[in-house]
Amino acid sequence: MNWTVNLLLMLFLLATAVVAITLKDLLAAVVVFSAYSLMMAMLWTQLRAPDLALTEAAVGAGVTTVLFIIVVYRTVRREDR
Amino acid sequence: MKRLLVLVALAVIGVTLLYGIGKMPPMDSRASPDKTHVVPRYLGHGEEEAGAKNIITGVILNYRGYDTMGEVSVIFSALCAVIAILDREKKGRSRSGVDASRVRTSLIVTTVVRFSLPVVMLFAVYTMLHGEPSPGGGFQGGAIVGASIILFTIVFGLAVSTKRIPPGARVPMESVNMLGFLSMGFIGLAFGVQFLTYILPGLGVAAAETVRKLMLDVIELGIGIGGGIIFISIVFSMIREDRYELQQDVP
Amino acid sequence: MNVFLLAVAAAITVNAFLCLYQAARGPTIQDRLISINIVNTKALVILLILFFVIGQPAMYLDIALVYALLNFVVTVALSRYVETERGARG
Amino acid sequence: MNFSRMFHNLNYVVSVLLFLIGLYAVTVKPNLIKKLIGLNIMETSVFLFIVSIGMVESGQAPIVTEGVKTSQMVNPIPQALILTGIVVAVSTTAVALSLCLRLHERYGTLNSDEILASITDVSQLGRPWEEF
Amino acid sequence: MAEVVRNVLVAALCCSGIVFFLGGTVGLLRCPDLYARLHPSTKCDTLGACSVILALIILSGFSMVVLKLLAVTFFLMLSSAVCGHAIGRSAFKSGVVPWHKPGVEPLPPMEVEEP
Amino acid sequence: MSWALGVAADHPVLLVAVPLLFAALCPIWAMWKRSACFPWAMAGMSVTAFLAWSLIGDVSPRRALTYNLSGWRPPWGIQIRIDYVGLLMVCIITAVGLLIVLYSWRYVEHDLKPERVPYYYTLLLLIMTAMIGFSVTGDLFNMFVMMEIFSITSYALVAISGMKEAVRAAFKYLLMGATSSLTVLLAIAFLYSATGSLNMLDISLQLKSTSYVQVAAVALILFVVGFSVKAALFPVHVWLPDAHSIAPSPVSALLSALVIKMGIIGLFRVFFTVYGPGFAARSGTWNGVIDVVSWLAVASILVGAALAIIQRDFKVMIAYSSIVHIGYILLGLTVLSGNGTVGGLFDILAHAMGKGCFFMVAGIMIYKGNRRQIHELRGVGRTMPVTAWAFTIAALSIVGIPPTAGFMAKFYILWGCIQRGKYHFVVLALIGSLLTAVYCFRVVYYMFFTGARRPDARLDEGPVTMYAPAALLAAGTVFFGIFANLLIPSLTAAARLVLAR
Repeated sequence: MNWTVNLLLMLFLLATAVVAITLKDLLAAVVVFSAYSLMMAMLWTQLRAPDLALTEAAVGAGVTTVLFIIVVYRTVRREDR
Repeated sequence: MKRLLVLVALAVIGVTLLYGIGKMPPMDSRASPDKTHVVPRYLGHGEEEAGAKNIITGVILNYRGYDTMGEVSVIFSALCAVIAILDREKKGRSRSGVDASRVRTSLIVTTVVRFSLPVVMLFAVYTMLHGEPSPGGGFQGGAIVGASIILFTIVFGLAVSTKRIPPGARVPMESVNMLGFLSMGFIGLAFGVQFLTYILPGLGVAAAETVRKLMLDVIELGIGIGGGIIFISIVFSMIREDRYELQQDVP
Repeated sequence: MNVFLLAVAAAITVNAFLCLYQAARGPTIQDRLISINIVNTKALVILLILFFVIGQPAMYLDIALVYALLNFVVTVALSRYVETERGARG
Repeated sequence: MNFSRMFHNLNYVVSVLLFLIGLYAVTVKPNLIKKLIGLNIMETSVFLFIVSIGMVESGQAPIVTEGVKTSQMVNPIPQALILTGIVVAVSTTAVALSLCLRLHERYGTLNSDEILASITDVSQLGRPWEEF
Repeated sequence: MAEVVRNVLVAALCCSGIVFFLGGTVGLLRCPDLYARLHPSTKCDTLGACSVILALIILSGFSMVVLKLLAVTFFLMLSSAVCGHAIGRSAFKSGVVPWHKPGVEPLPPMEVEEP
Repeated sequence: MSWALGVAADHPVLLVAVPLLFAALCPIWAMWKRSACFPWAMAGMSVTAFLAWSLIGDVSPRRALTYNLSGWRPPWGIQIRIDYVGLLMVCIITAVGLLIVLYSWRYVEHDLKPERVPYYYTLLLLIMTAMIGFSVTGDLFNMFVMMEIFSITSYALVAISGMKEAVRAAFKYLLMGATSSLTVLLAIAFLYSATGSLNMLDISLQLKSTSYVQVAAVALILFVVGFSVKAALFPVHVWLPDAHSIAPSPVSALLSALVIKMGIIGLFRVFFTVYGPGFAARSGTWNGVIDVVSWLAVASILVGAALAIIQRDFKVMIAYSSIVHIGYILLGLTVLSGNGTVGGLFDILAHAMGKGCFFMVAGIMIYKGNRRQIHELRGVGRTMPVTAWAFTIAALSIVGIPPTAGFMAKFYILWGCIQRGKYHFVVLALIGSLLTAVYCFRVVYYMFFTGARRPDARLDEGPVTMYAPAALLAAGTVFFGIFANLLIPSLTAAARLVLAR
């Protein structure tokens, strides 16, 4: 049963990655990327790495995404510009 | 054309990697080389040798402490790089683009942030100092501190934040993580043992244990405070827009 | 019980897929933000379930606490940015 | 490379796929922010790969508690390495993003094709800091 | 006996949680515009999460774990409400026009006083 | 005095800890007085150089200095291991680094925003720390960490002037550098799963008996790809001309003389310390990879030289010349003959001095009158004799004319090729040398044999802190050319040991 959840999480991870790099709106891409980060933290839990999950939650949700948002806000929002 | 070329290259890389993982030991096996060569000692004796119930903390701070010193140097060099590229903000005078907006922050959001900030800080300190028996540790706590201060800055504006945490106070704190490691290392050298050794000779067994706990706590706090302040500084120098954009963009 | 909990987690994950579809589709940035917010909440619940399946939930629960605390940093930051004049222009 | 073996090593396969997705974004997407998202995806894929190496069947986290035998624990070394790796990834991202801000300030765009199209003759450059 | 009651309770709460989640998702997919989508996102989702967490509390018995779970629930509810408010407000400020049924007179635009 | 020498031999970790301490304190020091940063950095580099050079007597080709961090023996902890090659690298890094810090002083005052000067010196100290740590470590993952430090700092140093081209070059460098770092990390992961260890010597021991040879082979390929980008080998060299030509000149000197050598040292460690020729008996990949790398090295010699000839910009030309020399060094290391290895290692030294001198001269030309084009150097031989002569001597070394270190290096490399019967490499390398002579002596021709009608009186010699380091490096090439026997016997012994593993 565990591998089913694992498989679903993996598929979700791949889906978020693909969505994040295909969206044209950069802010939306960054938001989806934060969801990718959260999924990654879940996989760390599945792999019995609580320290990494904590780090990924704090860094991925707190710091990296905000840095991306700041930069996108200060520069351009559409991908083609 | 370029896309086709890239796809071919990706296919080659993918096939190489898949070949490699096909030949690797199966994922969950207990007999693969990485679980039989070095690790049994870490798992079996890590608690008394490294002084931490959380073996990962033991590996990070004790067995591979030198790597962690490199890690804090990486984040310090990232700070230096960002400041060398973007320059530091001015105390109380720098504004972010959001501050200059006519739309003010919602009262509900400011109230919630103001009341939850102390809770988050408390939790961050708990995480920093609780890395020994449970998951957590300096860097994680630092990241939480950084994230909460970033939230505060976005909600209340850069001018308020830089008044509360001025650059002059942050500069010495940014090096705290490296200085913590180096000072603990030099203490070891002064006692005649090797760099980053935490069991000092010449003390009794109980005293040595206490000293080791103290030294590990100092390092954890150093990593946490330094890391948090470094994140804050990076965000501050990225968020400020007082050079050119304010004049031309925001009405 | 573990199998049942895992089945619950799987069901929630399938739900999360639909939310991701909405995030990919949603016309405005706020739509996507709502969807990702729902995904985050679901992720938190799945995480809690996984802790109980693995055992030792007391040890892992700090992670969920961090999630719950930092969940809204991104949302607040982004909605704050989008509501200003420059952000609204797109 | 038979199929059942690959299915058993699901994490490895997924991390290779993620690596390729990230590399595709880094090489093909013209937008610099997209490139950086791709770089981050690559980084996390490598981290996933390394931590998966240390997994054991029905393992427990490597934290000494009552009721957990050390023989059940997963390998702590990859996790310790990846903690360093995550810090490195954040640092690289921060530096890259600050470079993006500068690039946008100088070129007015974040599209790498347009940036490449606007190369000026290197010899015409003066002392740049005087313009502030 | 107590064991059976507990298991049934847990199962029932989990199932209701899934139902709420499903309702939220369907609402998210079917609602016509952003302001309507805020309803399922904030309410159904929080309710679903709370039921599952309640199931976990019953499952774990009473210990330190319950305290942390309650803290998680508290912050979840708080952040859900605040996020819903922030998103709706940002949409309104950035000029997203509420949806109206074709042929029905839309509400007139209103000016909101800044607090 | 003897006490200090003893400390360095007992605790080689001070080589890393001391510059790191100076780097950590540098911004705090700058809060007090911004101009105090230069003496601070100078002091840090001097102490480090002193510690490094005091080790010269303690290390011989047969005896490496080891130090267990935190007191754990190798498979469990990290070990610092200073072998002969590592010591050579550390001595080069500290010597050239000291001169570069000295050179930076006036250049940075002139060319950089004053607020950034403290962080410039901090980054300089950090990059020195990381390079020293990279050269002496015995642990693969520690190597990766150190590599990340010097990569991140070099991205920032390239972009520090804030010019638009500089930022663009830095971003390109960052994308390629970060991708290559990830490749190296992936390779470490593969190798870890095959052997279960991170210590290099332990890995090489495990590889003799491992049953996962193919995994190790894939790891080898990934290592080579990753480190080639850092070393700017031919198909992945595209970041180098941009980054090296647009960076501030002391930074260009640093990057060209030292940082790209780190890629070479990485390849050297992987080829010879981790895998070793013994691995060839277990898998054909080792020989295949070595062959491919030597062909790529020859390709970079020819491509780099051809591209250098057609450049009009002085610094871009020098940057392409770096690619040529990376080719020579890697050709020497991959012909698998004792003399070739000696030549390759010796060329690291010769190229560090020669190319450092080149970029310093280019910096002086930019400092005095902002001359970047080659044809603008007319008559420099008369107005700036020391600078021009330093350039000329360094050019002799880069081309490989007898009384210089570059000649000895190329001689040994070609001798190695002949010993292994690879005459086609000899011919191609000589063609490369010829092309090198063309582009180097074109500059010398402009400097000495064409004169401006009216020499500009303002354009005299630069400050002494700028031309003295350049002249010292040029003198160094002659010194090591004449007294090559100071190094050659030890290098031969080291090469023999390396190839016998």
